[in-house]
Amino acid sequence: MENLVVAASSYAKDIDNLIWIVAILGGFWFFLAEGVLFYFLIKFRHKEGQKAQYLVGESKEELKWITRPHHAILICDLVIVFMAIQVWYNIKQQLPPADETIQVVGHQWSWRFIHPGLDHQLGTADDVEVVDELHVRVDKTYHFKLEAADVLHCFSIPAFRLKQDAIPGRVITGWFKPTKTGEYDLQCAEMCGIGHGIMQSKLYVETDEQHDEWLKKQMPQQQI
Amino acid sequence: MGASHSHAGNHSSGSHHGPGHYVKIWAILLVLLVLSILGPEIGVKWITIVSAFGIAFVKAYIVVQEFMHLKNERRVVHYALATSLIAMGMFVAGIYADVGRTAGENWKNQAAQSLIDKHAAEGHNSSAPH
Amino acid sequence: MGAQIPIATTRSATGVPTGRLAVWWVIASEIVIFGGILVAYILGRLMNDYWGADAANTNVLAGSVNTFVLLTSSLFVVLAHQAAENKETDKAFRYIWLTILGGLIFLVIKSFEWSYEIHHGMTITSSRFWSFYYTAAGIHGLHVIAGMIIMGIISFDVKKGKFLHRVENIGIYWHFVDIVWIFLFPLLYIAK
Amino acid sequence: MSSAHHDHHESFFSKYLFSTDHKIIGMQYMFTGMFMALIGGYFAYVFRMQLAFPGQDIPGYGLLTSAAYNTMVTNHGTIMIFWVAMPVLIAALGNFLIPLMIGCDDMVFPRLNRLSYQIFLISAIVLIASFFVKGGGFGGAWTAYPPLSAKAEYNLTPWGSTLWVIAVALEFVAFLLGGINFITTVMNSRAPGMKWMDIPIVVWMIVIASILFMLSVGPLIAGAVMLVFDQLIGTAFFEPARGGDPILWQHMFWFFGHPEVYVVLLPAMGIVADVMAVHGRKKVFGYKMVLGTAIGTGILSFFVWAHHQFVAGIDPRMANLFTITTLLISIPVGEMCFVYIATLYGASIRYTTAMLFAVAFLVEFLIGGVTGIFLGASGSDVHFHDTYFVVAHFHYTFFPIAIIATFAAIYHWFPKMFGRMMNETWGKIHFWGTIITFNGIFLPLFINGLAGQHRRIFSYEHFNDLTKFQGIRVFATVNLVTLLAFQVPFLINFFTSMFKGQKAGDNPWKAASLEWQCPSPPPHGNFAKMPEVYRGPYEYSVPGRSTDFWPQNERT
Repeated sequence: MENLVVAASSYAKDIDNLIWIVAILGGFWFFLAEGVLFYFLIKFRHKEGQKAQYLVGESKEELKWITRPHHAILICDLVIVFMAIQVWYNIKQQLPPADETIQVVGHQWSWRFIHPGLDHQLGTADDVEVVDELHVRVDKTYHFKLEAADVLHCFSIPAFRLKQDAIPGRVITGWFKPTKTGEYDLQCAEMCGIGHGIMQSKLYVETDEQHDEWLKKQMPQQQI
Repeated sequence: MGASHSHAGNHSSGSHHGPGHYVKIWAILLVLLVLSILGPEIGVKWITIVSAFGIAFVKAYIVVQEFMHLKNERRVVHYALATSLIAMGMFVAGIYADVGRTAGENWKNQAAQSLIDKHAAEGHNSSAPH
Repeated sequence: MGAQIPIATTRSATGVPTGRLAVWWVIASEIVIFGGILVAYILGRLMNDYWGADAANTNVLAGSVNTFVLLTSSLFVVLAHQAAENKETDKAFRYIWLTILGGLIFLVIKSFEWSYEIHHGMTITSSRFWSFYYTAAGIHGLHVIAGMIIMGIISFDVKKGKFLHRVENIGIYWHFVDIVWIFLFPLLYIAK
Repeated sequence: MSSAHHDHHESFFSKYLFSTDHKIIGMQYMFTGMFMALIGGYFAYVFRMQLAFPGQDIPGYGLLTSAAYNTMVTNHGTIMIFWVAMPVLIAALGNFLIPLMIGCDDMVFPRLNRLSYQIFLISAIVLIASFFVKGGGFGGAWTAYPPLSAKAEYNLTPWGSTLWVIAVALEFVAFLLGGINFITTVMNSRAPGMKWMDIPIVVWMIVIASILFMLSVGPLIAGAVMLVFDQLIGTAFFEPARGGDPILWQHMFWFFGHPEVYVVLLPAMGIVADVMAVHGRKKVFGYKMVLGTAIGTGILSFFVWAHHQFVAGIDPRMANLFTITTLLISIPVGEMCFVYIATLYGASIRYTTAMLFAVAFLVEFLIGGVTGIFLGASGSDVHFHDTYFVVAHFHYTFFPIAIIATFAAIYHWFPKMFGRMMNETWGKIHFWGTIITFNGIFLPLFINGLAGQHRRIFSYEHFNDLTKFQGIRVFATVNLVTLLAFQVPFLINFFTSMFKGQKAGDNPWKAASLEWQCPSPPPHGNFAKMPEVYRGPYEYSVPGRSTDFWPQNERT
């Protein structure tokens, strides 16, 4: 996981762990089933003068070979359900208090990001509105207010393991907390027309200093 | 498809009623119709609901049982109709949380809400410009 | 109709004649089609009280008369079915055409109603209530027309005493169309 | 329905184009499906080439614009599911097999059956027409989410999108008619003595699938009407600014869209059961349990649809419910796979091409099933949603269903369809060529998905985090081209065997079910003498009998 795509948000690890759990539980049953299957395929190939067995498979005695593993699978499922809901709850349902709030608006075919200015408040005069560039401070909890101007878009940052559709007419709130500085891809993940393929933005996770620097650059009028 | 058909299996059992029976049913339906029209005139919301939709269900039930002869139809048919009704129930249950409300956990449907507020403000007939 | 009947069609393992069984399945699938649009409408209606203001402009009288017409046509078609069972083909023929007449009256009233509303600016695009009003009633109207055409076709076989069982099958379908209207009526007209 | 001239010295026209014979109609469905599969395959070739060699001239197409790319991705999905999987698995096999397997001479409503095919044909023509109209074909993904699909100024395909919706709606109508026909036929017209538990599993599966389809498609048909009105008249059913709700469409779509998965899965499972029983010379293990799991799957499939919408803006609390139901469905499906594996225990397996494909179905489908758990678990779906992981996952379910199981069926029932055998050597070449390259395409794509590479992206050159995976994309594309190349021997084998293959005889596989107890190809009316049934369809290797199969219609 890590060496495929960096885990740059606080909950990226949780999702990766969940993926591992599923991989282990699912993988166990998968390899068991395939193993048995291939063993049968080789062992029971046609040999001259050897008749197949006549098994009805209605009696308890025979069916236990099916029912037992499937009870075991049920338990694995419950484990996965429990883990999945836990992760889901932390990502989508329960938002930790925000240090800053940004507004994200999807357009055909670009992202518009409204950053709070130096006053850390959204909706004030020094808000910074940028297209296709999102700048955030590392180790700060962000809430995002997600909107779409025309059609469905999907606000997706693989490095954060974050994905949320933007729906015109609705405002959807979510959160993330960057943990690694750097520059990451930010994509639209919902088919949104012929420009969908080029609707990608850059995400810059910066230290406070870098971020303030950048903010100042955005509003020359304030430096006077 | 198939004239040799009426003698395949049982044929419908409408036959052991005279026309009188059906006319009686029809009269009952008309009475219910009148009730369902008068109900809302009282202007009490719950009476409207009951008289309009409660009676609709009663009427539908009577038509299905008496005119469509579901009451002497084989069980398998009941199952077929029941499953499709249950499917619809599932559909409502599944979509209500998103489609039936203007806000939920961490989302709100601003467009719909603003329309509701707008009309509440105007407080009069919105669509028909007479 | 030259096709000779397959043996398959004449079998009836369930005890329900094949044609009637098929009609029941048609109805089962129609329930979900109408169900889909009605569910969408009801949820919208419950969420947006202001639709009631639009609903107030519907013509309750026309709706009531149409309900009466359809209920009556249902009576006729069930009487036709009964006549067919007693092999009274002429009577069945007459009742079938009375049913078709009922459908016709229904459509005429509907067209007057609609043209009035459209002239007064209540078109399918005026608001979502009117969109649902025309769409749901329109789909229902298509079913009425289909029923009338089928009845027209089979009525002549019936007169000749052929395919009498079809009277019951089309009857069941017609009653279903009636029931759909029984629900559309309060949903679109009465509830304010 | 035009008049059906129905005597036995018919003109070619009335025999092959306006026939009401269930076998001919089955063939019509099969060949139409195969033709559409060629189109779908060609689309896959074009957009895979674009992904591997972005912006370069594609042999056999030319330069691909992003609009054309979207059109091809969209219609590849639409065609493969609605115009290949459904017509071939359900309509073609259902029409051909049901009357033969339950021992009657035709469908109960032959002319309704013909009408269903004619509507289906029209739908296919409308779809193909939609590629050539002004503005090009619809490119808003096969889910057709509004507002993109609802307004021309968003999707820029004013005619394509409307024609697309109409085509899909017509196709639904065709399958409703066909489904009603199948269900009624099996319920009413079984051969005397054939009890519910004597029906071959493949027939059961097609019937259950038809019922699932019938019960789930309704809202989407209503939705299609609403969507067309949004496109053409300007209603606002799905337009947020005027109070409409895009989420409503998503629900209408997936309420059908998920059961649809099982609508095609179950017939495939049925085919595999029958083929395994015949070529394994073995009774299907736990017939009742197979049925139970199939019905259980069908019921559960109505409770899981919103797992396609976890991050699509549904209320997060609902996602939890749907996670639970989604993981629960892994139990009946997993159980079914176990039963099939158990069927092989103590079998005597003949590795004919048909059997190879049937077994390959199990092997590959298990991968698809297991990877589904990653997506059903809401937590991990946040990362995987709309990535190539999803693409790889559902190709590991749909390819086994629509391609591998279909090949198993074709190699198995070809002798009955045309009275001649297909060439086994070429069959085996085709088998290995298909299976190996198939895994070559989609196993690597799981890695792309894990890395967060999104679907439906025209070119990944701009994505710094993803450029390093270009090698994988090229590898997948090379495999795809090879896979397509390996279909040529199949087509040659298919059409030459049709006329030159060695004569098959009535029952080349020594099978017990009814369709093999009549001449091949079956004449009009199928059975010289309508059969009576005395036992179940899977009486193989019964102890104390000289032959290792016991036909359903043999009294002793």
